[in-house]
Amino acid sequence: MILHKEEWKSIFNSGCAVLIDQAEMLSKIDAEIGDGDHGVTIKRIAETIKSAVDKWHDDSTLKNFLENLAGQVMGVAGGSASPLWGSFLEGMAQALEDQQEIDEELFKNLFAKGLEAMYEITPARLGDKTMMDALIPAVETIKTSEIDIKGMLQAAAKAAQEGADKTAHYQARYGRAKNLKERSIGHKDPGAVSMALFFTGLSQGINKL
Amino acid sequence: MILHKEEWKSIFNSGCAVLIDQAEMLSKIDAEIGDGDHGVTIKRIAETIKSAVDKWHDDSTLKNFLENLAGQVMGVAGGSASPLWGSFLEGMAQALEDQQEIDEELFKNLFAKGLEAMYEITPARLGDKTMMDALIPAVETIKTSEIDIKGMLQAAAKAAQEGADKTAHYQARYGRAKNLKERSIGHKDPGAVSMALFFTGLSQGINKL
Amino acid sequence: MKMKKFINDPNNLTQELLEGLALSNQDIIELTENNLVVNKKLKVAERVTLVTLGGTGHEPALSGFVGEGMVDISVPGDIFAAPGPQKCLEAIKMADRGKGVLFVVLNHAGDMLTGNITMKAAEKEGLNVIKVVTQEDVANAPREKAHDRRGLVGCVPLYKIAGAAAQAGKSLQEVADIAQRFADNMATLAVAARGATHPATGDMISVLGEDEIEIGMGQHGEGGGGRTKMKSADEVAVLMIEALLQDLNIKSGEKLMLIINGSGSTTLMEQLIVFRKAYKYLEEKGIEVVASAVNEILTVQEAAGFQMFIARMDDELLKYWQAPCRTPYFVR
Amino acid sequence: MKMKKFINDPNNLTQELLEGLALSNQDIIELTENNLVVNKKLKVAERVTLVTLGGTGHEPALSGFVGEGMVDISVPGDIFAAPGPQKCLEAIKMADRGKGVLFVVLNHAGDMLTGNITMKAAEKEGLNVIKVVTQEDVANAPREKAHDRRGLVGCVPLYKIAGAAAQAGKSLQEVADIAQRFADNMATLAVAARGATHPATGDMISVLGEDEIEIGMGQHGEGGGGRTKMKSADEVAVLMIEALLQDLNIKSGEKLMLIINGSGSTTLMEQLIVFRKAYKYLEEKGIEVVASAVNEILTVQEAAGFQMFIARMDDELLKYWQAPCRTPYFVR
Ligand SMILES: Nc1ncnc2c1ncn2[C@@H]1O[C@H](COP(=O)(O)OP(=O)(O)O)[C@@H](O)[C@H]1O
Ligand SMILES: Nc1ncnc2c1ncn2[C@@H]1O[C@H](COP(=O)(O)OP(=O)(O)O)[C@@H](O)[C@H]1O
Ligand SMILES: [Mg+2]
Ligand SMILES: [Mg+2]
Ligand SMILES: [Mg+2]
Ligand SMILES: [Mg+2]
Repeated sequence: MILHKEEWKSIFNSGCAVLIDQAEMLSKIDAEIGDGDHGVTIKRIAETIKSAVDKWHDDSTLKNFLENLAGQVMGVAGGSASPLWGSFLEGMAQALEDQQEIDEELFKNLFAKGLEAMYEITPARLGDKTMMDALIPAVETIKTSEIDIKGMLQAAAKAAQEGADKTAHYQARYGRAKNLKERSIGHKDPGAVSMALFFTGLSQGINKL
Repeated sequence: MILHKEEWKSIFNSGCAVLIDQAEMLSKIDAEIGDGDHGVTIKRIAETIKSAVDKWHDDSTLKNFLENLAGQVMGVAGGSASPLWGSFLEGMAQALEDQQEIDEELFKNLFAKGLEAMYEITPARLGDKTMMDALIPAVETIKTSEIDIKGMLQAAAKAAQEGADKTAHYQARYGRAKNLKERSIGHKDPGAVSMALFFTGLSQGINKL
Repeated sequence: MKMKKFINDPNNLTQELLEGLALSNQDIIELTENNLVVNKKLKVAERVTLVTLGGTGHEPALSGFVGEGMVDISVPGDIFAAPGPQKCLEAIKMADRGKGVLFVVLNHAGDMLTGNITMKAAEKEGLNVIKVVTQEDVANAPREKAHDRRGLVGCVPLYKIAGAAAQAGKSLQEVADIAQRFADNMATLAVAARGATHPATGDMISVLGEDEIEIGMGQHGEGGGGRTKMKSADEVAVLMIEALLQDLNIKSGEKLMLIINGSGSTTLMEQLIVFRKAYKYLEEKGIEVVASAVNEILTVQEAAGFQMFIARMDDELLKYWQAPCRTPYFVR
Repeated sequence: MKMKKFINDPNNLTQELLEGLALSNQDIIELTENNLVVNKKLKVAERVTLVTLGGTGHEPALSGFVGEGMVDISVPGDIFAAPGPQKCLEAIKMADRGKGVLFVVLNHAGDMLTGNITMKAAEKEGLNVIKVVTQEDVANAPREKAHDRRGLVGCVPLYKIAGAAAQAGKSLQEVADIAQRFADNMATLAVAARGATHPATGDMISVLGEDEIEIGMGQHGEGGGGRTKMKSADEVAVLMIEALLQDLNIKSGEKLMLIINGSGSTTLMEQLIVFRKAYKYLEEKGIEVVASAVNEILTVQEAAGFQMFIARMDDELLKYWQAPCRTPYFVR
């Protein structure tokens, strides 16, 4: 399976649609251990991605597209989610040159580089109760997968979802929830939940192709 | 009838006792058309007078006593009542030289000079809904009276009381209540009420001699 | 709203806050034994000096503006209450450096009585004092009845201008004339959104409905203007600036000072938003803002709301407004 | 508590307040098209320059401290939110006058992420930038875990000191070392008495019981310390100053900066009363207060409470603190 531009577009759009749909829920769970605005920020990010997808010129490469998008996402006013998501997208762009078609190998590399960029920007790792708890398992699943892109995304979504669920048991070590100390236990991390939703959306998008 | 120092003392103390007794009520009626502190200020003034009476040295004249007292009353932190009462006392002092005994004539003059000092310090006159509505009739009664000091004070207390009662029908033209415009009608002026109470107290004091 | 303040014995509020002011500004002011707040450089001043009086509880006003180029001595009363005339007289004597004293009084009942008694006594003693009264609240009386108008934030820019004129070596009569000219050309309107609690009693000073504001509210929560439903910042700003312009009959081409003074809990964010609208409105009308301030200058505890102040400016007034000064809460 | 603010469209809060700031300080700052707040004298500066970033809604911080002697460019985000790294990068480039840029970041998740991404990009472009992080909240982590500590009011005196060092002609490394030395020797503790409402959503940011205070409250109402019953000003002051002294291990004979920063609706009266007690406590312990400020510096809307800040001072730091500066909300 090889992804072309048009396919990328609809996969991204599907990921964003799920986030926009669940924005209110995300703010609600952020209100429990954060400041209640995660849905607002995620919605802005998703809308930024959608509108960039719509305006994606024919002559611009995926690398160009991701680089510009990363910048726009980082500029989204709001919470910590913007620089984190922007860094992820920027990392992805670094896996590319001017390829217009993405095969399995490049697909794995895209996500791996995205995660690397996150590692550079945040010290949070598995168990710290952040979006990394969804992202790391998702990307690791993709990296080690032997099946096609569709299968990869399906497995990644499942892994991300499981990772997000587990955050309920953790005490937050980064982000606002950290200040609550033990009180943060018992609530899922909103950033992990939204990250898992995004992978679910991507996977739904590829299924519809 | 002639008043000596010891008699002055007990008359003043009696006036103050009534004010201290009614302080809470005075604050309550001030809360309706003013800022609710008239009782607090009046109580401080009364206590200032009482403690000056207690400390009145044998070798100091009534003039001295009143002059010092006027200064102390003016310095009482609080509302408008302090400079007004202080001015009245200062005016009284101006009627005196070094007399130690007060006869009817001097008694009349004392209050007349007190009122004159008030006229200089405030433009408020009868009907303006201030303490002047009690003070003016009281002093006028004393000035025109042909009976003894005891009778004067009794008549003055009655006149002051009537004057204070009438303030309920007036619209305030001075003091805080002025800003309420028509809304001030229907409430008695706290400063007039306290002034009337003071004369009542003085009169009670002289009765007990 | 229940009072929730960081205070100790309510009887010591004034004493303690003045101590804090003096301790945090030891290079600028000193506190005398009987609580006069004195410009440390007064001792060496060879000029007309400034004395003012007024209740506390309105910080930074009034004592926060004592220092070179503004007030030389402030005579603080207790919370919201005028001090006695003796203390004022004492302050005037202490302030007099041989060139006379300008005595600034805000038009509030207690302050005015104290001011008048003080002036009588000063005259008796042959002191060289001129009194200037600030009365610029357009809400509670028309301009023809200026003596009924309350003194609001306008006293503070007046201190600045008169203080600078004094520093420039003007005579007492000249300083008084300049101050009076400024006073005659100023206008303030206040709006309240939520009342304050009295720090000594804990009581609410005034109560407004959850969705109400009152334009024309006085310093201590006494009503005056009308109550209306909460409006947008821009609507309120336009309502207020229009009333002020009309009061002073300001025309296109004139130059103004524009001040937004926060009452206590209205944020600087809001004050800046309101300032912006008033400024733009004036710009559209061809009226130039040549001097401005946006800050908490004269507050009423934690009241929500603000005062909008304008004054007609000329080159001389502007020069004095811009002159250097150094006080705890106004430095230039 | 229902929100009652003088605002317009909640989406325009930042834009409008920055316009107000620029219009009321036209001689000091200008607002660029993309909302950078820039020192008007930056153009002619031949020295190290200062850039900082942070959310709005905390006025006068941060943009109210842009001007000669403090910050050269502030990069405001939206209400309580960090700006994007692009704008920061742009600001750094614009600020650089050939002597390098000190980039001051407060330790808050969003600000730090933006700061880190900005630094990566700046390195890539070969810009001469050093980043200094302020993290002085003693409430939410021990000193050994300083990277977990929140940045509170301490950034503002740091701007002042670093800005003065830059004006004195120090090199970028020297300015950064001075700023870092100051940062390493500062400590803040916050106390909250009543929460604020978020101006964009109208929601309460944090809710405290009618008779409760929380010592160790964060900037946006995130808890941290413990809740206790309301105490007297003196009790709170002593609790807080003791925690701060212990954190920095301050000994008798040392010299301190002491700042009381009002959160919004706590009056200056209260702040002065608290300052007084902390000052006297230090005096008794033989610790000298050589620098101080009592004011609303970094607020959280109409929250009630204050931050108490101390910093260990030496002669060089003191010299820079006392040097002249001119910004909208801090002039010396
Ligand atoms: N340092 C960090 N590293 C990784 N993820 C983080 C970090 N800080 C915060 N997050 C994530 O961001 C989420 C909160 O996002 P958002 O509500 O948009 O930001 P804010 O907390 O600034 O309001 C958290 O749930 C967490 O997943
Ligand atoms: N200008 C004035 N002339 C005469 N009496 C006045 C004047 N102003 C106020 N008063 C009197 O003072 C009373 C209020 O006293 P008080 O409550 O002590 O002062 P404040 O209004 O300053 O709180 C009023 O009820 C009125 O009788
Ligand atoms: Mg959040
Ligand atoms: Mg947020
Ligand atoms: Mg009263
Ligand atoms: Mg009163």
